[in-house]
Amino acid sequence: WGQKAGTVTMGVITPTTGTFAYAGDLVVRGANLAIEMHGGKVASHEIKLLTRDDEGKPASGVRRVQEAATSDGMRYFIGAYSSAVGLAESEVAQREKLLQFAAGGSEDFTGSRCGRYTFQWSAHPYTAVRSTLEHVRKAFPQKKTIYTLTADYVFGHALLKYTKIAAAELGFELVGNDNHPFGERQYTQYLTKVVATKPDILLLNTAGADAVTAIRQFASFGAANIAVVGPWTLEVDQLPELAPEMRSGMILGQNYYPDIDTPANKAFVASYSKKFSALPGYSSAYGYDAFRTVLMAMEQARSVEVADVVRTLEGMSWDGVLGRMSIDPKTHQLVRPYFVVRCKAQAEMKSPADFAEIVALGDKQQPADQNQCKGMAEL
Amino acid sequence: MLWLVSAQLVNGIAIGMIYALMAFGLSIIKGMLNIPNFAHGALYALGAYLCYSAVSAGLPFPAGLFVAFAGAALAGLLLDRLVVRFVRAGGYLPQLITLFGAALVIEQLLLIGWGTIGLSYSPPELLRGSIDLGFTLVPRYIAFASLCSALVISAVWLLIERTRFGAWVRAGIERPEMTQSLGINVDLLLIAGMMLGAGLAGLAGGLALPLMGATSTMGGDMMAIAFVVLVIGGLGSLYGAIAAGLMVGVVQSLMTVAAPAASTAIIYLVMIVILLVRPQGLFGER
Amino acid sequence: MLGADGRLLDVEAIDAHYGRSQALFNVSFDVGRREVVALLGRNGAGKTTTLRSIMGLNTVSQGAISFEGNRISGRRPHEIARSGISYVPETRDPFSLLTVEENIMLGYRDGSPYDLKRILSWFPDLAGLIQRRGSQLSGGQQQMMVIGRGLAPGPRLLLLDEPSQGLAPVIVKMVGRVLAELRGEDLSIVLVEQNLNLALSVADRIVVMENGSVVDRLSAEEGRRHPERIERYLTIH
Amino acid sequence: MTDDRCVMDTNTHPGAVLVGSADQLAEQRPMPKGGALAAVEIVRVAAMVAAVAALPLVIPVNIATEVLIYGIFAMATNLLVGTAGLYSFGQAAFFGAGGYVAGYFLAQGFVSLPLALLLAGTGGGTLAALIGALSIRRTGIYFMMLTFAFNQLVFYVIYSWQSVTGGEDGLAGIRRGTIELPFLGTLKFDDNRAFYALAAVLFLASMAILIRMTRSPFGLVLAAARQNARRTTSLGYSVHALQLAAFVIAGVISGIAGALFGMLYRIMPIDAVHWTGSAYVVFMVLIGGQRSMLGPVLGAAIFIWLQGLFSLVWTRWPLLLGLFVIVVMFYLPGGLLDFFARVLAWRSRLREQRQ
Amino acid sequence: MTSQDHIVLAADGLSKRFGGNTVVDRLSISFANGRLHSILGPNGAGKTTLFNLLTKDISPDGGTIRLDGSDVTRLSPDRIARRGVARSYQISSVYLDMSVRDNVWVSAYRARGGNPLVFWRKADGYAEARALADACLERLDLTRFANAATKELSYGDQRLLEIAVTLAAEPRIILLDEPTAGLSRKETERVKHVIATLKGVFSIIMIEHNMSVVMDISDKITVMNRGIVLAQGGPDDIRGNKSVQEAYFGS
Ligand SMILES: Nc1ncnc2c1ncn2[C@@H]1O[C@H](COP(=O)(O)OP(=O)(O)OP(=O)(O)O)[C@@H](O)[C@H]1O
Ligand SMILES: Nc1ncnc2c1ncn2[C@@H]1O[C@H](COP(=O)(O)OP(=O)(O)OP(=O)(O)O)[C@@H](O)[C@H]1O
Ligand SMILES: [Mg+2]
Ligand SMILES: [Mg+2]
Repeated sequence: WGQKAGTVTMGVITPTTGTFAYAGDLVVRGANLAIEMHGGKVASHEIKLLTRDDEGKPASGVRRVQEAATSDGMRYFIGAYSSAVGLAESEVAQREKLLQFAAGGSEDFTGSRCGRYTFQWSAHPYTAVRSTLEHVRKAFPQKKTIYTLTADYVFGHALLKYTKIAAAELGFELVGNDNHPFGERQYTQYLTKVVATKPDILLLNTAGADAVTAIRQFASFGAANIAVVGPWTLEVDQLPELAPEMRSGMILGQNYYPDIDTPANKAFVASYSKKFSALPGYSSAYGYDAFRTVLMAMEQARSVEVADVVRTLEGMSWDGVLGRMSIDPKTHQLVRPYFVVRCKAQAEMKSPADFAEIVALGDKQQPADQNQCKGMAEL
Repeated sequence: MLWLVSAQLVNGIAIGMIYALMAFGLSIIKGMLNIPNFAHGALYALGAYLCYSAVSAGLPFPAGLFVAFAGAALAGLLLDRLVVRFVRAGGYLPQLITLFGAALVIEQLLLIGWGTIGLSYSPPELLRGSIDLGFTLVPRYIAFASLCSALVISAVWLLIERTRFGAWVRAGIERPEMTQSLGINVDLLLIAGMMLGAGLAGLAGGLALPLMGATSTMGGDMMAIAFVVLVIGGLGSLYGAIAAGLMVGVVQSLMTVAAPAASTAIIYLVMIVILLVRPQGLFGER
Repeated sequence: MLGADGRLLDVEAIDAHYGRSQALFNVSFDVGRREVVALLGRNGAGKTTTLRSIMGLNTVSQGAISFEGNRISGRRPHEIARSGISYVPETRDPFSLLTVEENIMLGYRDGSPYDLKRILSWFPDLAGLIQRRGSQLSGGQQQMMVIGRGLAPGPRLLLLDEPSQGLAPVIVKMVGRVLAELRGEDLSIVLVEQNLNLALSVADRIVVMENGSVVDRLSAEEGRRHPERIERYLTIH
Repeated sequence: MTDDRCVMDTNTHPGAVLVGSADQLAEQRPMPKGGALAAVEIVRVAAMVAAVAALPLVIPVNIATEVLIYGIFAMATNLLVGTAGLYSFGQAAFFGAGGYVAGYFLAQGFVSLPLALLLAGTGGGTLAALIGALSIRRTGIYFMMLTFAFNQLVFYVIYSWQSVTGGEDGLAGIRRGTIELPFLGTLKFDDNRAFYALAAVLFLASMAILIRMTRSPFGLVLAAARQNARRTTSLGYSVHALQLAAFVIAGVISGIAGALFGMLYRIMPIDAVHWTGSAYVVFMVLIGGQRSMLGPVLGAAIFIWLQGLFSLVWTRWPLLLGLFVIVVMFYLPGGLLDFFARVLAWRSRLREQRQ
Repeated sequence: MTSQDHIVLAADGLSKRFGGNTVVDRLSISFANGRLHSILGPNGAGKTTLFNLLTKDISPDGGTIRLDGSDVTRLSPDRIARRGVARSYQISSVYLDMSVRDNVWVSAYRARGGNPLVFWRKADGYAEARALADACLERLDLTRFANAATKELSYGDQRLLEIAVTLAAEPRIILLDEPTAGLSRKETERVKHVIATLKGVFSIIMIEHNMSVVMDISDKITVMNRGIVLAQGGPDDIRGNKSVQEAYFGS
């Protein structure tokens, strides 16, 4: 019940208020564009798009997903920005058989809380750390010691775990670590320790607003000889939050960067800038590519039934926006390249949005023995 | 280890001074108007945005700070006329909830006015880099900000303690009718108190801009701390706000040496313990 | 500066309400310069309401009040206070967080003949308590303090609501002496008082109220000669 | 002992005394007596049951369920805020405690729903007893801040105790549990409407208990202590013990509401324990009106409904919500219920005048 | 039955300091069963503080309090109240947001042994408490206000209600702090009459500045000054006492 014959209802449940207020609208833009560029119809069904605010809170997220599924017949959704929200929604997705294309830093989507109806768009934290450090090793062979600042919750701990693995693989020395609580606004006490330890690299295993604040405050110390590296720290969308002199020289890992050199991305960037007179960022790319992929799968399956689409996705591999892409049927992780960028100084920037240049690509997958997904349920 | 502790001590004192400034404004509004100003955090955020706009328009940083103060004071005036005035007699809970509503409105207005992306500003050249104390580094800007806080707090303190202003406002809050019957225009006084408190919040926001940037949600975190500081210090005590601000700064800072994960939770624990032992806070009167 | 016929205060046919119930009905009386008018009546007669109406703390729905020839009804309490009227409430309403000194001097205006020293000379008991908080006084001490607080602004009209309440006889006598002393200065008083002896000893004129209306007016001389005429209203009848 | 206390007068004129006291104690307006009274009550109960039954026909069933759950939570909070004058700002801790305790139990594979609810109530109540015992002697802002701080501590404990609670990502995998009935078999609640029925039964039961409570001696004495604790003590009541009892009762009921919430979406999200949850429930109470138990329920319904509505209208919807709250607090200090009552009174007065 | 000379309440060496001031100074005093014992003294003598100590509203710094011979110095105020001690306050402390009748009911319910934890029965179902409450209102001529909101009473009527609430507690020992302050002649006479009829049944301790009340109905008078007993005796002894004349009457 709910799904009208001839229509398929897809939802973007995304934060437009709260900490991630900036992201919501951008995801919606991308998703809309994907539908528009697909012609508004898929497998001879009209596409109906609905958008809801999850406020960046799990409780609101599940409320909206459940409501949209039962009263509006929504069968596909994307949009959670915080992993906690996405994971909570995944519970509803499995129960109500809704296809969720999630994003976010938690490895649990494809690990301990993997589910048949949930796919993960973002790269795995291991891929992120490994790609970023690989580049650092190559570009700055003399830098050896790393001090890590880690967010004290699941995401940060996962990054730290993989930092240890990757550092061992690549021959870095970890000389110190501090955990900071989520939502910390005061980093000088940690940074005082960092500066005193004099490492070559400050590696930020933290993200979002926390990372922005930490970098701002690190800048006030003026410790120029410590390189700041963020494997999964700031997406393009957040770079304008830092003044150019605060970010210049930073090495950052990115799920998406508008300069990516693929035909699909060129087309996306062109339509996007035409429509919104701005470059797309991580959020828009997620909205766009996740929906684009689902629509592709529907066409391929010639069906808008969730079960068919899930099965199709599990075997798909294609040339997409990010490059060569496929889906790991065992974990539902999107196998895709990850991008390493170096932030430009003000003088190098050709336009205010010219934050950085892509300096490396990586796609090394999480070692299989680290994965905790206990297998997928029957459809 | 010892250097680490002393380094954190210095850091804690510097940060504590900024906390104290926030709590001081809160304390003025609480002590004088007897209102728990739940919109204090939003005013702080407003101060940061205003300061940002001022310096982006080419004004020097100190002028930006003044704009933050004046703008927030003006917002305090509006807040009083449009909101607080109606709930003055209502008791804490309606006041709290109404101001919570006002904070929501202000935060959304900030998003509408300045967009959803957070903003950053680097302090003037003079204030960048660190001062080397031998055993630790203190960023110049943090030293400057805490010094500024200390100066402002002292000036306002003198204003309140050395004039009849303070007594009038306290009287006006407890018994508005009686105070008016003595020829004092209570409404005007309360507006002044509200503007002063709000202005201090804005100033704190301006001072925080280079460290915290300007984001619509920055107020929430700071306000929780400011309330804790206020209560630890003792309601209505100006000393208390300062002492407790320093104390919270230092405790938080030292905690990062021992158990960083608990450094946020610890201040609540400290507050609970203090209130259980001294129900009126450190310097509060029963 | 005075109104017609040299009257300082003119209460002309006022009505007052609390919500929908009426508390004053057509109350009229006047107070001359340097005159003490005693307002007597049983509990609930409307005495306090009358004083509050003069002070602007209750709105007057009918009639008018003028002070020194200017209409004051409808104006705000602090404006009325600044025009030269002061009020000592029966509930005392001390400022509990302020010190005794701050309490007394809160409304003090330069040029007032009643400074701290003079007030303390009347109530020497307060002198030792000057740094105490208002809430730390005994009931009678609070009463002395708020009488002082009412005088400090230097009013030309003082509204006194049951000033002898809770005072020891020795202090009641003192209050009587103070009131007598004040009569010699440029001060008029509206006195609400249950202590008939005190009222009769200081008043020039007496206004008796019952159920929100004025039911009798007499001179103090008549009152002293025929106290039963007043007591009729105050006791059972 | 025979003596001449007040009551001795009643022996001489017993009739006069009894006539004077048949009026409702809690309300000023005289109530209809005897049969009429019972009829009014029956009509009220029937109206309430009908309203609860009709709710899921008007709004999506999961939202309707949430309205009832938050209705329970808000009523419990109102026992503290409205009746006892205990301005707690930490009720989310008890809601959360109930949700996590029951959720953990159900996620571990146990299925007994009554046992889960019992655990939730015990969890919420025990935590409330602990926190209450430490806070209840403080008043005003200090009490508010203490409950707030305990709320934050509970939040951090749940947040950090990841192995049990799921930390930031919430406690997942909660099942709805079943009720074993002798002869009737097993009641299951996987269907959302069945679950709504369960919530409705618990809601009506809590409402009946809480309304009864506010009109009981317990409620009246709590109200007395709210207005003047010292006087109430001097009449022989141990005020703190009574307030603590109210605090624990509210904790138990909030815990049960939390358990229902966990089962509704099969996950206990961490933000349900956040202090903003405490603020929102107080919102609900004040919006609806503290003077009766219907008020908070109305507040919960309107709050949840408005949030959904506003968020569809405008991305900057919290602004509308904030304005709404401010307007309600200005113009309706007694809450929406008070507003309706005033409108009714005004209409009947108009009718009177016309006649 | 206890004899008239039985001591129901006694303080021995009772002291209270506020900051540096000793407000009640090693005071010893005892109250006999069924008597009306008045306490006089200049303002600030420590009378109200003595009451506060006897009912444990505040804790003494030294000394003991005995109720019917047993030591109650460490008891909480509600326990003392349940042992049959009730008081009125100098500054009215009635429940302004309740009806006048409910004010008295709260007191009467406890007096009739009602359990405050009862939450399943309606409060108006307790006929005994109701009857007691209404009788107390009648006594103080407040019946016409029974259903009114307390905050709408004039101050004098609130003072009467204060006494009604105290009486409804059905105590054996009753402490009245300036019961007639703020009352008009008629009400003062009424209260005086009520107190006079109650004595002999209750033990009454009364603080009062109104001499016509004190001298007419007291059995015994204690005059306090600066926290100590200045004089003690019957009305006539006190009237004639020189130091009392000086400190209290001022003549
Ligand atoms: N909380 C307090 N802190 C300090 N001093 C106090 C406090 N309460 C009372 N006092 C002082 O204790 C003394 C005795 O006060 P108390 O109220 O017992 O007097 P009283 O005999 O009842 O006087 P009155 O007849 O005026 O009511 C007074 O001098 C008063 O100032
Ligand atoms: N806040 C109020 N709300 C409603 N009615 C009130 C209010 N205050 C006073 N009244 C009513 O107004 C009438 C007059 O009260 P008022 O206080 O003026 O009397 P009073 O003469 O001063 O008495 P008292 O000697 O007891 O102080 C009384 O009947 C009283 O019930
Ligand atoms: Mg009066
Ligand atoms: Mg006294």
